[in-house]
Amino acid sequence: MSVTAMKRTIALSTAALSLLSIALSQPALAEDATTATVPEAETSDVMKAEKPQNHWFYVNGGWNVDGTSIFDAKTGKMKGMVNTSSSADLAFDPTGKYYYVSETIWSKGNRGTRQDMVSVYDTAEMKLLTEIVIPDRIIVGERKQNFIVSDDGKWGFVYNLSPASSVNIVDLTKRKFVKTVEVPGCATLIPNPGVGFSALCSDGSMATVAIASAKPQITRTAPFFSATTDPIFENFGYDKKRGLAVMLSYTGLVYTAKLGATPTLSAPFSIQSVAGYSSAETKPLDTAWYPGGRQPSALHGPSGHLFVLMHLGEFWSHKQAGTEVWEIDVAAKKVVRRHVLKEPMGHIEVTQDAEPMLFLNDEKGDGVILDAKTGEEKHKIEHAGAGIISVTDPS
Amino acid sequence: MSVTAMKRTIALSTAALSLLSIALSQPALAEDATTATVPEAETSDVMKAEKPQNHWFYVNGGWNVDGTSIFDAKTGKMKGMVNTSSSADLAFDPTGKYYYVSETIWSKGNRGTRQDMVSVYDTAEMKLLTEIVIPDRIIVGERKQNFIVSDDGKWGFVYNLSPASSVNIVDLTKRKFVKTVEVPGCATLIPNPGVGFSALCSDGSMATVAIASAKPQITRTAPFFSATTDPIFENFGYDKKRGLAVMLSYTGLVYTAKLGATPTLSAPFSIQSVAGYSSAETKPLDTAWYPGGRQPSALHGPSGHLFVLMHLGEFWSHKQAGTEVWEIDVAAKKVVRRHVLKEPMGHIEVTQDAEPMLFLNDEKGDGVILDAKTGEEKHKIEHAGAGIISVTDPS
Amino acid sequence: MKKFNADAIGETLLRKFAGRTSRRSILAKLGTALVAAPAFPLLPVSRVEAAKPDRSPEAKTAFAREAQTKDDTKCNYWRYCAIDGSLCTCCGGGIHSCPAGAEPSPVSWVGTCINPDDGKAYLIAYRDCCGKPACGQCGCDNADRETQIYVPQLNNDIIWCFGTSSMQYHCSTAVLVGAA
Amino acid sequence: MKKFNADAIGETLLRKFAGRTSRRSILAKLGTALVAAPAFPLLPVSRVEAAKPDRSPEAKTAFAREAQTKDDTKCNYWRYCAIDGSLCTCCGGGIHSCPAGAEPSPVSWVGTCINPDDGKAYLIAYRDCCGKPACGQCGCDNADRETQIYVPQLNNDIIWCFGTSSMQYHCSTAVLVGAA
Repeated sequence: MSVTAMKRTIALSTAALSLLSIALSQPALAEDATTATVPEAETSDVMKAEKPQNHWFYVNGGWNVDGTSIFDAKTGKMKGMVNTSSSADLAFDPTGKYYYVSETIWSKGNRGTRQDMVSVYDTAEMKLLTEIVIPDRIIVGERKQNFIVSDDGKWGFVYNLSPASSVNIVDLTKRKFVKTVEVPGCATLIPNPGVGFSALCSDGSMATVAIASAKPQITRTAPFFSATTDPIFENFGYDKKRGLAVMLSYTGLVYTAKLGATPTLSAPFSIQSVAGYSSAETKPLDTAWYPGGRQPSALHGPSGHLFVLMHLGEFWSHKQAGTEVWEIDVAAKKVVRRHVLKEPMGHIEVTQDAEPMLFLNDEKGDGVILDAKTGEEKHKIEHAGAGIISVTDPS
Repeated sequence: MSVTAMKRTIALSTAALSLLSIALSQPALAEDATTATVPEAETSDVMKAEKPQNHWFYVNGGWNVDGTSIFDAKTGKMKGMVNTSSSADLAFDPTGKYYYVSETIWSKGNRGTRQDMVSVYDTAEMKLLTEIVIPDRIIVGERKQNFIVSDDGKWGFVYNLSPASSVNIVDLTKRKFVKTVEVPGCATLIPNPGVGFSALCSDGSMATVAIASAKPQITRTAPFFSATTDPIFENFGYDKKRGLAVMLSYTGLVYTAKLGATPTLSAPFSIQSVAGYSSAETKPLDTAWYPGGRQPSALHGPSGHLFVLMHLGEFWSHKQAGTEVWEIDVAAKKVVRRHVLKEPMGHIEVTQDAEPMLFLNDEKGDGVILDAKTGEEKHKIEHAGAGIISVTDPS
Repeated sequence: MKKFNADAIGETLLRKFAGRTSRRSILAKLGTALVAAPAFPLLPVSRVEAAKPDRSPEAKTAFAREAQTKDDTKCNYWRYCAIDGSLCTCCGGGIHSCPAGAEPSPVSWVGTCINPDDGKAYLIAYRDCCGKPACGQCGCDNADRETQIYVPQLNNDIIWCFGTSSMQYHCSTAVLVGAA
Repeated sequence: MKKFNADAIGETLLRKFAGRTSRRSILAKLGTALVAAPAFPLLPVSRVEAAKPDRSPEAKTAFAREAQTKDDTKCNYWRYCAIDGSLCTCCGGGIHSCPAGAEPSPVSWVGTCINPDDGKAYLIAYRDCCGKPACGQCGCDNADRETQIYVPQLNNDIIWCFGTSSMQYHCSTAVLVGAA
């Protein structure tokens, strides 16, 4: 093979190129590079990400899958990915500057040293800024209630079970772990603006933890639900503007809690009864439309409408995928619309803008984006992710 | 709730139990445990694994999936799992005492410190015995040729590309890394008993590395194939007893190499021509039965029969899944049988015992076990794994 | 109707500990307990309390109606009324045995399942086997009386690998604890 | 017939380095090169050699016959004749751009693909974007003139993430290098 041919072949091999680019610093090889260059050649670069948009969905890959994919509700296109490791929990900086990932990583994957942290990424470059070391966290995934950020963006609350229940409080401004608060028998972290956080407890009460004082104060409401006969799905809806938590029980009872130092609970109503059915029962051999799935409902804050995945079944089918979406006006206690789904879906989320869009995905990880008002399918996304879905809340 | 009821509920909660087992060391709670015990209660234990059997298949989970599942060809049942991380390479101690896993793990999963090692597991308890640190290794997966163990079990050879080609030599008796040998332009490690290892090279030759001397000697055969026009699949067959490597090219040419200080290559023959077709071509617009898949062929040592995944197509379809299995008597240059597959399959492996069984899997990770002699389907295994398949070689 | 009621106890018990034991030392102790006692301590049960309650509701769930006692590699095996995960019986393990190389968690979630042969209710401890990659075989997700994380011992989503050397989830067993 | 022949060079080039540079320092240098020159150096090409050879064989492969130049989010886009992986164009990146947070590898494998609009052959560098979990969208596996690891720059299975801070594979780009 001739020397020119030789050169050409070098030119043709980018593996060689990389070596060549080193070669340039190697006198003995320098002359190899003294030939003309191809003008039309492109150079590799890296995209910048837009600021998080309120019409974006964040779809976790699901059990044992790394990464949370970002999809634009308008185009159905993937906008990027947040580096979430297996069973990590994702939360957002309300100003849109940061992604917070609460995660547990072993130094050797399936073995080695356990490392618990809140990893901080900037939303523009999507680069890791820092890792805030925390003492511990629950490993479960499929939840948004185990890692929440206060409305003002100052505090991160990380739920922990080891196997006692506690919450790790993280100062997101100083980017350091502050303290751990024991919350015996409680879980499901709910933001409680100006106070700290609230949580649901095994005795059927709502606990509220005021974090201002050096020794956080825990107060509890009177029990208002049964944690074992008709549990409330952890997957609550949160209306930031009104400071409301909207909760749904296995039988389809909707509870709302006005948050504050002492949260006040509304009397629940049955979504089946407001849909014209008799209310669903906890007893066996009773068939009804039940809420179900791993993320069974989503609240659209601005309208106060709750979107619920419903299926026909019997009690204790609370993980079953939904065949319909019921849109419920919580304040008016009315079922506004029912959308029949093409495929049963296990997760549902809704954007918080004026033109709400729904994202639903199934166990295989295929997703659909529906117009929340008409139920019309706008986009179908294969391999979108089989896990929990999140949206940012600009309100 | 009454104290007895209280006790009972404690008894009913195993989460509580664990705390109780601690409680026993807590005077204040000790009396809680002074009640009778349930005789029929079972205790948790851990199974022991059998010694690796020559009718077992080791099926890697595939791209980005941890773990290599062990399936018994006779029962189709899963026998256990080897802890292989993503893109790890698995090899066997010929005496059946150890599993060797060549793997690369970052200290923080998707970031942190890179750690390259050969992890050693005992086959009975399947516990990690030690990690042999190595300087580097290629990350590609889907190969058995990047990590091989010498027939006597003394040496491990780990292929590396960074991006220069080299081989890390590991002393498996002393369990330490010994040295790195540069093998410029070569890959595909082939055991070469008593010598060291051989490899296929980009100039179409076979290189042989003698490891005895302090400075390993590299010799090369004359070029016998074209690495770019009609490449030989890395997935070669190795007949331990005869010291033969059986190799297959994209067009279906079978080469055999008698290993030794200077390997001798046989003249190739076309599996299509011995099947009665005209031999397949490298030129476009020529349709033929071509070998293909990610693990396109498997050699049954005792009989010298090669099982090849074949599909109808054109050249450069070498990754396409096979719709038939051709059984070829390499010495006699004959096609013994052709089995039509129910589903196209991308990987094939065969047990090395007297009653050979085939394991095939597809991209979705579903597997089938066929009787190699009749092609009869013996077992179907869903989610068996989508990756490379290995067997132990007792010969 | 007498029913399994775990509302308060998680709380009560944990409260007892909150005062005197940090979560870390609980974990540490769990670790020790595990090493010290591979045979898990049996459960204390008051005989009086063991008197048969009415189990007809539990016996009538969709799961209970279909449950069988012959094949423990199927999702409808009676003990699996509240299991979520891969059955260890399909992974080279057994109904109460982890596959080789995996480590049983000393803690677990529980279920109360009806054995169709005698119609009786039994307490089942679903003990995760940890420290190996996901088995992937025989994935089941039954949820009779399964609740949310605020009653952790009745939630089957949690990775129940506490006090094990790794929390990597491999598969789940269904250990018979006794009459419920 | 003139055809892309890379048999020997990998070897020759690497031999040149084997003597004077350890693999480690090559990697180190790659790292530096990457940091120092985010805009990758253009390829030296001898004009004489750029004279058009007969590309009819490449133009007649199954891939080439179906290739299109309009949609770079489809597996049959002309530049993807030898790509294996997720298309960065479907992952929030572009044809030669990594999605935010991912890092392009300074090294890559290459393909020679025919542009159906002008029938000419172009050299494409398939540069992996690294350091993020697998994108998972638009998985393609085309293999025109793709060979085995003993010709690494023509093999599309290798994780081409050298000199990047992490070798975690996210997606692949198809960078136009020039006329082939």
